[in-house]
Amino acid sequence: MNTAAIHEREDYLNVSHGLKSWLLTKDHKRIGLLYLATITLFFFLGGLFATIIRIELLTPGGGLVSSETYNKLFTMHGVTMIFFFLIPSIPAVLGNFFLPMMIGARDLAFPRINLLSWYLLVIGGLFALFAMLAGGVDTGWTFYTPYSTTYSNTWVIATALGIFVAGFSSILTGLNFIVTVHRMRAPGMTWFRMPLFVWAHYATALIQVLGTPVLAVTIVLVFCERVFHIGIFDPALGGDPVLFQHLFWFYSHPAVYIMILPAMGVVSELVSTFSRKAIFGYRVVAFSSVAIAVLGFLVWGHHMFVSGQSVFAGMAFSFLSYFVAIPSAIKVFNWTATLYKGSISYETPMLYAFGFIGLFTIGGLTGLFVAALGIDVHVTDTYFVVAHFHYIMVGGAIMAYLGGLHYWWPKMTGRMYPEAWAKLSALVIFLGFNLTFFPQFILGYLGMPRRYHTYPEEFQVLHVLSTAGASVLAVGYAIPMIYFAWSLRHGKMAGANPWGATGLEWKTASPPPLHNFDQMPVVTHDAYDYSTVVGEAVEVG
Amino acid sequence: MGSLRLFPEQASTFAPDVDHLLYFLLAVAVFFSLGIFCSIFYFAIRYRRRSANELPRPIHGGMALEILWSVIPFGLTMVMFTWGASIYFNESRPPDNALDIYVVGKQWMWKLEHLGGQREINELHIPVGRAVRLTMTSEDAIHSFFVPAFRTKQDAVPGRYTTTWFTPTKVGKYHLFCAEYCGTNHSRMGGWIYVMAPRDYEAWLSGGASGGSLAENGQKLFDELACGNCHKPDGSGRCPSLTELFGKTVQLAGGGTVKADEGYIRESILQPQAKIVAGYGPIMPTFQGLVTEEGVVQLIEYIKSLGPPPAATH
Amino acid sequence: MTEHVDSIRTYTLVLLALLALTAATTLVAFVDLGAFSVVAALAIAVCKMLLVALFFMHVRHSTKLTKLVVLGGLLWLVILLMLTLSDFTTRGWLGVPGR
Amino acid sequence: MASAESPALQVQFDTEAQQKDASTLGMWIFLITEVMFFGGMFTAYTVYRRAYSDAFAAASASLNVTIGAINTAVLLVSSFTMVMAVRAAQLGQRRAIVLFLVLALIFGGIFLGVKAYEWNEKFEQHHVPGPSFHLDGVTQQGHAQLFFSLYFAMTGLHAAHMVIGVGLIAWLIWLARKGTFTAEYNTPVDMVGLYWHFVDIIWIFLFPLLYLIDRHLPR
Repeated sequence: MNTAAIHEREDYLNVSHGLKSWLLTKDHKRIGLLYLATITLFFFLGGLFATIIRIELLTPGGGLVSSETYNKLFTMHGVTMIFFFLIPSIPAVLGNFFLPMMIGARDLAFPRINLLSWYLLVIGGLFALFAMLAGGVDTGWTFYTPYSTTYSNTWVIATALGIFVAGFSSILTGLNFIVTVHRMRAPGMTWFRMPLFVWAHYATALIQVLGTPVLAVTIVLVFCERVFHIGIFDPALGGDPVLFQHLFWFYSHPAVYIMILPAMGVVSELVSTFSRKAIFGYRVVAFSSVAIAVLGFLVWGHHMFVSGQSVFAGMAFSFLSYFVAIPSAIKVFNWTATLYKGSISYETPMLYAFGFIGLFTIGGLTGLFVAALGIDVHVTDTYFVVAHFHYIMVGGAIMAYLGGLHYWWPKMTGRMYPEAWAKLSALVIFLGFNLTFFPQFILGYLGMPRRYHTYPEEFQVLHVLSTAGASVLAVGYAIPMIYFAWSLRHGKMAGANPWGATGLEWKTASPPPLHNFDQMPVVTHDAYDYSTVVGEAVEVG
Repeated sequence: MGSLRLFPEQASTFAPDVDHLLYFLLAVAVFFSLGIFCSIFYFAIRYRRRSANELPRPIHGGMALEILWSVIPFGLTMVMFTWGASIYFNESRPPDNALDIYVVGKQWMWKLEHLGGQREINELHIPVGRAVRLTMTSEDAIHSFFVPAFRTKQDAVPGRYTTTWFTPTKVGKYHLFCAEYCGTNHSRMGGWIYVMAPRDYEAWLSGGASGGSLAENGQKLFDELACGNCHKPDGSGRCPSLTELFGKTVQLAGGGTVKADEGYIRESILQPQAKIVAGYGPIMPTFQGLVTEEGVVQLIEYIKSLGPPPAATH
Repeated sequence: MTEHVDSIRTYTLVLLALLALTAATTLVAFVDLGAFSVVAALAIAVCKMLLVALFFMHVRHSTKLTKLVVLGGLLWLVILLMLTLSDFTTRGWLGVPGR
Repeated sequence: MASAESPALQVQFDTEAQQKDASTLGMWIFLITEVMFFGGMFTAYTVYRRAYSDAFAAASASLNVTIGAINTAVLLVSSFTMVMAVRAAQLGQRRAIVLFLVLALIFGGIFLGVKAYEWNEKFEQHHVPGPSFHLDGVTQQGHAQLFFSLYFAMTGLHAAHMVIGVGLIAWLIWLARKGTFTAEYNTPVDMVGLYWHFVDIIWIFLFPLLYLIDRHLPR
């Protein structure tokens, strides 16, 4: 990343050089880039697993890999994508980089802890990688007991340890964000002047801090059970395997919101910037993020409707699950309403935002299906659920992550990416995604169980369609990698505010100086006040 | 490759119920997604940026609208909840006259036992039009008994019983899957449900009979384990009499009561101290490791046979 | 935040109260209060927690935000416990094994 | 505003008050994560105590309540000396800081020592979950074993936190002897104090849950 030769101005990239200046950096922006590099590696690793899975599923008989290998592949796909890509993705890369800038701070409250978080992710990742190279793990990312504690002969402990360590990375990031939002806001940056991206990250941080420790202790118990046979989840001693599911989903359901809330924050920024309008119902959207974070903790039992959980608990959890639907729906309605009488331009980030809204809508609405008890009994543990959560996590979180990456790329690197290629790849990803995952809804309702290495022949047509879509999707994900790398040297130089956006991050140079602002900002306007940005404005609407 | 279907076959009384709820949800989903997609398309074209400097008038929101689009979806979701929950509640309560089948899942097969002692592996023969109740457990990891054509699924959890039931409505051959990931050959842990006309079923039953009914085998086991030394039928033993026990409500030593169902009897054999009958001491040793899951099932059926049969099982 | 320095006397009294409560809870445990045994033990523990938190951890003089954080944390613990127990306590209500 | 002569003020903060506020808030949030961490074990405990109350009562009664109560008192005293150290730091009394920290360290050490003695006793009595586990007077050995699994998991996790705390206090003593802490700058003492009291609170709940409940039952 040799940009020093081109512009002499000192920025966070050229202020110091050498590997050490990166590995020991306390600058939240550099740490954000470290995360970017790390999770990109994990994304392609997880993608590789997915590719093999999809090729394997072309034929019903399971000829490509053995069932042991297949089980390891989907487990490692899940573990990699969830714990080492999606959970850190938007918060640790974009949040790290932009949350302090958006509230006008020089850095996060605890820069050293921030660096420690990255190291923890790397160490956790190394444990997981070690487990994968040593022979893999085959429990599914859910680690259900007693299979994971008693019957699996694979590298459960190394993987679980990796997740445990990475969990602390997530906890510390959340802690840092909460304290930063409370204590580091610039003068005039009141709570209701904060960009919705910051609200979303604040809500996410609450989940990280309140939920992740329970996952950690669950892993400790699984560890003790597997090594010392303490019996907590072992029916032979009176332990209850379903207790594991409660503890696991207490974290892992809210973890879905760790992935999607930041994505919603990104989309709020994109929709506002590219329609040049304040988000319709700003406060409602802000509060809905917090509402999702809180309500998200009350619904975990909807993963367990057929698990042997009591009927009454099942009903309570189904009932509560519908409460989360409302704030999510409100957000979609408000984004749509924001477009009304806006000034809409179709730059790449906005295409991703459109893609997000569409796919998240489908993902969210199918969430209503799986929350309905009668239907969930039929579709749980089938491809219907697989399709549903990929619409949320891939169609939602990854679309928003890519949208955000394009949106802030000029700020992070000082360079523009090639617009035409970017639009093409956004389109390819959108089409490939739908072709991959829409058939899986049908497959699931037909009764195709998930985590199946072989399957009855009547499901083959839909599986072939899905695999065809996956290959399109793979191409779509490869293109941005190439042009982003290309743009580092050859991209057009970006100005401080290429999109005419309002956030404080656009009020400083691209790339920003070491401590973000040459002059510490004082905030006098609400978020998304475009009258301050558009010179010689032509009023419309 | 077979023809492409969009909906699975309906072969139980639950299937149409579940599908109707699905149609309702589909209608709601299509309505909202079309509404949102069309609005986005329309706004995106109608309000596209025409000059670089245009500045739309800010609209900060409208509380009436926010309330409207919170309350209407909420009302719809409550319909979904109630509807879904009522189906679930039905699926949870087998009728008393249901045909009893015992299911034991193990890596990687389903073992099924009929009351008459007929055993099957990965196949289940049942009559059409009659409610069937499955009492399930697992010998190792968690498994899940899934019949898409019936729209039913229930996990088989080690260490306890779970229950599901259905009434098949159509003669035919339907997939049985294991839906809870259980290890290497998870995807091969399945087979077929054969729904037969009553006469064919009777023929099958008589053809498949093997050494004695469950209750008969249970009696043999009961004698082998010398349970009768303490559990004397007239109640004079050191342990409570088992005659006419099944289905009754039992007074427990620590206060409280429990219904003597399959789960309770299973627990009392394997973990006898968990619930002690009032007036008796905690003297029974555990039979964990001595009696297999199949043995427990036989004992349960024997104990059932000692009392008034739970409404027309025979 | 202005620093508030409590007197040694206050701290000593709190310590004595804590020790007294420890003795009390230990003695009460041998008295048969039926179901209230658990209640008594937990009530005393909560009192001790409050003493430690309010005095030793200075929550008494803390900002509203700190108090909110403490209450929020406890509330989440209650959520974890209550919703998990909502399953375990209602098992068997229907009289169908496993439902 | 920012005082240029203060070496402890980090670049991202404007004032020392802001810095201290941030640390305090951060510490409290960390303690909340700890509450949830222990919360998972408390949940497991509650579920099984409810299910197997008889076996749990018998197993609980086998613990030595006198030692448990004395150890509770030791930990409370240690908390008291800790808060005295914090007070000394607030007042800038260097020698008193060191004195009280050393006392806190000693009482913490005693607690751990007693705990180690108790654990050792369990090994000798075969009360450690595993193939050789046996608890007299209980037929449902598995359930009693579950109690001891939870006992070891919970007290073990608590002791691990104590060990970390002891390390932190030792570090504070080293800093205090160097004269790092003044009436103006004493954040580390304050933070470690919060942590130490938190560990104390965990024990305040572990003691009745593990040693006391259902002790009145006849056996």
